[in-house]
Amino acid sequence: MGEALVEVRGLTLRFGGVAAVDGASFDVGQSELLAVIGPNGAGKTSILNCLNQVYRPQAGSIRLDGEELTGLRPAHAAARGVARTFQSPSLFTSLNVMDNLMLGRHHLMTTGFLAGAAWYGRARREETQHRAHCDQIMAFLGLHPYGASPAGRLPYGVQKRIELGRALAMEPRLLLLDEPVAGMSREEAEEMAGYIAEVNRRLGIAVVLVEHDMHVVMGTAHRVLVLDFGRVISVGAPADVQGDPEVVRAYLGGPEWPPAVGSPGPPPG
Amino acid sequence: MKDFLQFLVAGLAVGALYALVALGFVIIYKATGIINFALGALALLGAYLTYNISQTWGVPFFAAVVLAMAACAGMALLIERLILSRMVGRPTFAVIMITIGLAIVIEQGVIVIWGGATLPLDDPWGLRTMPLGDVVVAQSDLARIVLAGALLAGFFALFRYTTLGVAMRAVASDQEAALAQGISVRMIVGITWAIAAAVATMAGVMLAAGGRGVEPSLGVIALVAFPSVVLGGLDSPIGSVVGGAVIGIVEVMTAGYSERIPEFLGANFHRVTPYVVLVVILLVRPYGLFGTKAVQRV
Amino acid sequence: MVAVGGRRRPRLAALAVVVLLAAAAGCGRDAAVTGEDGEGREVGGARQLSPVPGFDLTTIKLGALTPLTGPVAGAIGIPLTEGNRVYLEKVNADGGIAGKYKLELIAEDNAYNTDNTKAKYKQIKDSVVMFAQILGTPPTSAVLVDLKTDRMMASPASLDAEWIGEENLLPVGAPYQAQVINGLAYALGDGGAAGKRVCAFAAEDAYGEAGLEGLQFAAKEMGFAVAAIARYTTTDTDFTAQVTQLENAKCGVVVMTSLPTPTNAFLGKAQQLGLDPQYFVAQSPSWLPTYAANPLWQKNVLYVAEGTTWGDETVPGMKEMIADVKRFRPDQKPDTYFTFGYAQMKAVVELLEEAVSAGDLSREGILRASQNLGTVEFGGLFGDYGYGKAGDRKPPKANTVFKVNPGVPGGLEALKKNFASAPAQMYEFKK
Amino acid sequence: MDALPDAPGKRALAVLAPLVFALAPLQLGDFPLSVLNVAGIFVLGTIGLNLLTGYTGQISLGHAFFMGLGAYVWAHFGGHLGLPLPVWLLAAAVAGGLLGGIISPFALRLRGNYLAIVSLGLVFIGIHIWKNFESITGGATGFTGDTRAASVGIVDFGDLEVAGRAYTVDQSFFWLIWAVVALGVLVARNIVRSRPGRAMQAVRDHDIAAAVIGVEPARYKVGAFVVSSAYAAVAGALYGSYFNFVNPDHWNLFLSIQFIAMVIVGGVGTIFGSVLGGLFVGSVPRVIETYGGRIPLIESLGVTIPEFNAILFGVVIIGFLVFEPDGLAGIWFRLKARLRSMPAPLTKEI
Repeated sequence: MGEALVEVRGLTLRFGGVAAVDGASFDVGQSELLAVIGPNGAGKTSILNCLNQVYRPQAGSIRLDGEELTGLRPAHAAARGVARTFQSPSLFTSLNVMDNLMLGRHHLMTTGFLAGAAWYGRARREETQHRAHCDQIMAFLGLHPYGASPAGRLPYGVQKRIELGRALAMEPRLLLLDEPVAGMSREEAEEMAGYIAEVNRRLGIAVVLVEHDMHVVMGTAHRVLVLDFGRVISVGAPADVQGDPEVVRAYLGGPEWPPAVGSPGPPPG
Repeated sequence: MKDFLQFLVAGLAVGALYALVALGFVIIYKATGIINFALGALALLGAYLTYNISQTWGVPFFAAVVLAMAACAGMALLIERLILSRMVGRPTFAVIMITIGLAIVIEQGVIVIWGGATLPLDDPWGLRTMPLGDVVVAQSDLARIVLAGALLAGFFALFRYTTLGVAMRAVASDQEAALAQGISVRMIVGITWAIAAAVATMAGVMLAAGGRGVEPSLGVIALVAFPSVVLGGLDSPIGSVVGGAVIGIVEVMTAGYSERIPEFLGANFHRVTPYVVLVVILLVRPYGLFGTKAVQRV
Repeated sequence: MVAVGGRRRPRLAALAVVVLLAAAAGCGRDAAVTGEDGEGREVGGARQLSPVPGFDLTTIKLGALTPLTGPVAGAIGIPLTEGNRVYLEKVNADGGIAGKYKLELIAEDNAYNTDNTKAKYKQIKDSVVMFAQILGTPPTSAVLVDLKTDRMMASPASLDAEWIGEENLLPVGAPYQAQVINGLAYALGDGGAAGKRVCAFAAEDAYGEAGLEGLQFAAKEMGFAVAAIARYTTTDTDFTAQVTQLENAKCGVVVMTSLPTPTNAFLGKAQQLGLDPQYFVAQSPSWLPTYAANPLWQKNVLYVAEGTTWGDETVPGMKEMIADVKRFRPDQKPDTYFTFGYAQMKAVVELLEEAVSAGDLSREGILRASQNLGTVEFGGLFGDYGYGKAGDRKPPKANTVFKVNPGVPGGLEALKKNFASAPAQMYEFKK
Repeated sequence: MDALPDAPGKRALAVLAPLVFALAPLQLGDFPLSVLNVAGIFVLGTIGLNLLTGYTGQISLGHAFFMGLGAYVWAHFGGHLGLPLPVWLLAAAVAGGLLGGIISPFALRLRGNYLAIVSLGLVFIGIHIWKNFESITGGATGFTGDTRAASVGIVDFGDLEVAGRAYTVDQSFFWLIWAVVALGVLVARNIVRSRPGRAMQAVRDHDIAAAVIGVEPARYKVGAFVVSSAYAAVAGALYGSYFNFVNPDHWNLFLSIQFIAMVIVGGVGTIFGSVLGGLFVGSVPRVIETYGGRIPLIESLGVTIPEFNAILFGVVIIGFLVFEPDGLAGIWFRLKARLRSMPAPLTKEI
């Protein structure tokens, strides 16, 4: 696996008395695509929320390229190169696609209130330059037709793509995706999976993918991590995990196991 | 010591008014998550209705108060149904501003109907007093404390022991879950407005009682009561009682011992003490003494 | 979408501005709205008037900025403006200014608000020769600078001492400071409260400050110490603290520089808690006619204002006013603010007579006339006012002390009329 | 977003606006000018509040406090010390921004409702300070200046004379106030279309998502508060100079509410809307007062014109929020879109 990009050790997050994440330890390799699966309430989203510090874990450490992330504010974690999408698209609904993408580049830009107020000169040059970059992302994700509309009024699938675009605009080292294909039609899901794989392969960005759609998981992930009640119960190649008896036991009674590759995923929830 | 007790009683009487208004804010906030800035205007309307029913129509005072509470509650219900219910899902900012717009319309309407002059309320207490040890207690102050206490106790009983109360608590804790339980959230929200208006009417009447009379500036009581709400916690009915009492006492004490207040704080420092308390409490406990800290889920 | 280019527009716009400003410089409005040609011309030995804004050779128009709606309107604005009108109608019935120029009053609602006063002032200033009434201290302050710029004359309906030194203002009556001094002089003199401890209850505004100034002066001149001063603010709902403070100070005389609703509530709380001085001394703005029936006010309140009991024919000014009320407003209820407005218009009319006889109704002409006006006598409705150059004016220092008596018209019975106490005469109003 | 006057309408505006700006004072009387001057001051304040409330989603009822602060900055530096216009105008902006920056961390701990209440407290505390800090504010009586101190070099807006022609205060202040408004509009537009403005809107739309992509919400809430307060203070300073009188009770809650009304009526989150909102709330009551006597409806309702105005104010707030949440700007844009969608040969919209 080589040198790991992310090292998570003994991560624990509690809400009241309930442990959402319970001593989880795992690595994410450079340019690796790691899928996180598990039954509902297993703590998948909580792990993502810890990775970019939206939640403050009570114990454990998260290192990105050897630097500790815990204790940082989310905005600072973002500046270190952690990007993130949400289960239900969390766009800036009244802004258009370009502005949403440009916000992804916020930490790469420097214009403050005074320079912005003056506009002519540095602020304008910076603006033009970063817009060009976002333009490329829009082209890559096929977002140009939606240019002027407020993002909140666009179809669900498009919003998901914009959110991915916004994360890419951040030029991240680690991309956290929370159910990127949930609620999509089969074709949309395939398309999105294609984008994810391409981002991972071509740009070399490490991806942590939380997803219920086993088709996507098994088709794109290098490794799969299985969570149950906040604990890591299995990590390994997709095929190995599928046969792990621990995993089978965890999913017992659940409709989605064994996850037959090619079957549509469960509805989002 | 005599002064202290005198101020204590006066502070409690002022605090009782604050508590009533604060409760009005809290119940609406719990059910809907907004602050109803029209509450002061409803208190004003309630006081004028009481005047009208008792003085113009000759209904006995207490019956008039009850009728006015009912009428004002009905009015609030109507406003909620006709206007506020259209605002579901809109930003808090917009809803708060609607209530401010309502306050303006109601206040001006009252002035158009009854004029701007002070009207006598002829309440049963007037300026009568009774001795209580060393202290002279205005009967109207006593009535404020007792009636506010009774109304608050009534509310807590309703909130805790009746089906309606259970439904209200359900709506307050989780609207979606309440809906799933078959509770009509729409109806409950309307009822909270009605209850708040009735409570505010009582506050308005009690403010006008004791010789002040009914006049257009009665509604200010709502603005002055805000610090009590924050001190107690925006979502805590118990907090509104404690907050009201504390702020009332602090305010009257500051005024009463104004000679001992450093001069650089200015004359009439008691006007801003409630807000100073408010700033301090927000620094120490942003969600008030009894309020619950909002947890934001992602 | 991308912001590039766009150089053209700013340049175009800038060009337009430059061209237009150049054009504008050539066609600025004449500063002569003050009407330099309002100056009278000698025609066959007699001065003849020229038309000026607000005067078309037949009618002289006057402005009033006063609350006609809201709480202050019913209590003060409307009766006061009615007083203005009745005196004006009397003058018109007698032929008008100089026997031939009719008067017309344009009253605009200022809602007792500075923004509105400013706007209304601008709205009517070019259609009136002067303002016969601007009600309230803040509204007057708000337009004072415009009065100066426009060289406009106005008569304020507030008893602020600040007005005495303003050449654009034609104040009437003894200022609030004099009211307090005279009230105390009466209470501690004829009133028999000599040696009693003196305290104050004061609003936190310009009026309250003026009252306290009078109090401090009276204390120095009459040799007493102020035992306690209790302040209040508009949002106060309970006066226990203030009453207790004064009670602990064992006050025998309490001067109240306060507004009606708080004064009434304060008196109520005083009764409840047993604060029972020999006198409460109230000032003219504390009063509402409805209080006449209130036992709290009947008991031990001295009310300091101007004039005399409504209908008191021994005072010539009152006799004249009652005759005019019967003639023009038989339904007018007794009201001290009506009296104020009536007397105020008398001062304005005297000023206009002076200006007309000098042959100049322009703004400058009226300002000049005010300096030559001399003393205006109010027949006992106000103390006589010695006008003149702003620095040399001699404001009246006389007041009337009333007690509340529901048996007399208006509920105010004059105890001592139009007197200027010795300490009041000593008082120098500073600008 | 674009700076290019692409549409004929915009090009017309670019020529028309300076034309109106230059010529209006020469054509209008002092009364309409005074209404427009106060409306212009309102517009400046509204832009400030819109940056905070409309663009950043923070409700503040404390705007009147900062406007009062600016007025007293004028009172001290202009009216009292007689320093020239650029000095006190800049001082007002700095004082407003600075105090906004000091206060905002308190406000930041709070969301929505709480901020509204605390900022309301600011207004009350403010009035207390204005009344008691007498050496600068003139206490309860207020401050009246000996001079408007509105001079820039040899140009004195308080007593303007160009090439032998004298102009009234209302004429010269129209130029002064609306020039500052133009600058204020430009600065606000530049802010909202560049990085900080986008960040403010991100915080408003979804503050957690904003934090996650690297926008520090606290930073932009503070920034918006600072800029907003600076605008209010500049508006207040102009108000002080124009009225030459500053009265503590003027900076009350109702003024704050008026500003919120202007934001709502004009359009939440648009600079253009702030201009419309300020003009509307600043001038419509005066128009009704002047011509209301000719509307038979008002009298048949049995209310006086000022009463009608006051009720209308409340009704307008409610009406816009319920039926037209995008305000006058929303109506304007819709109208424009409708005009464009009509079969015209030259439309390039998608």
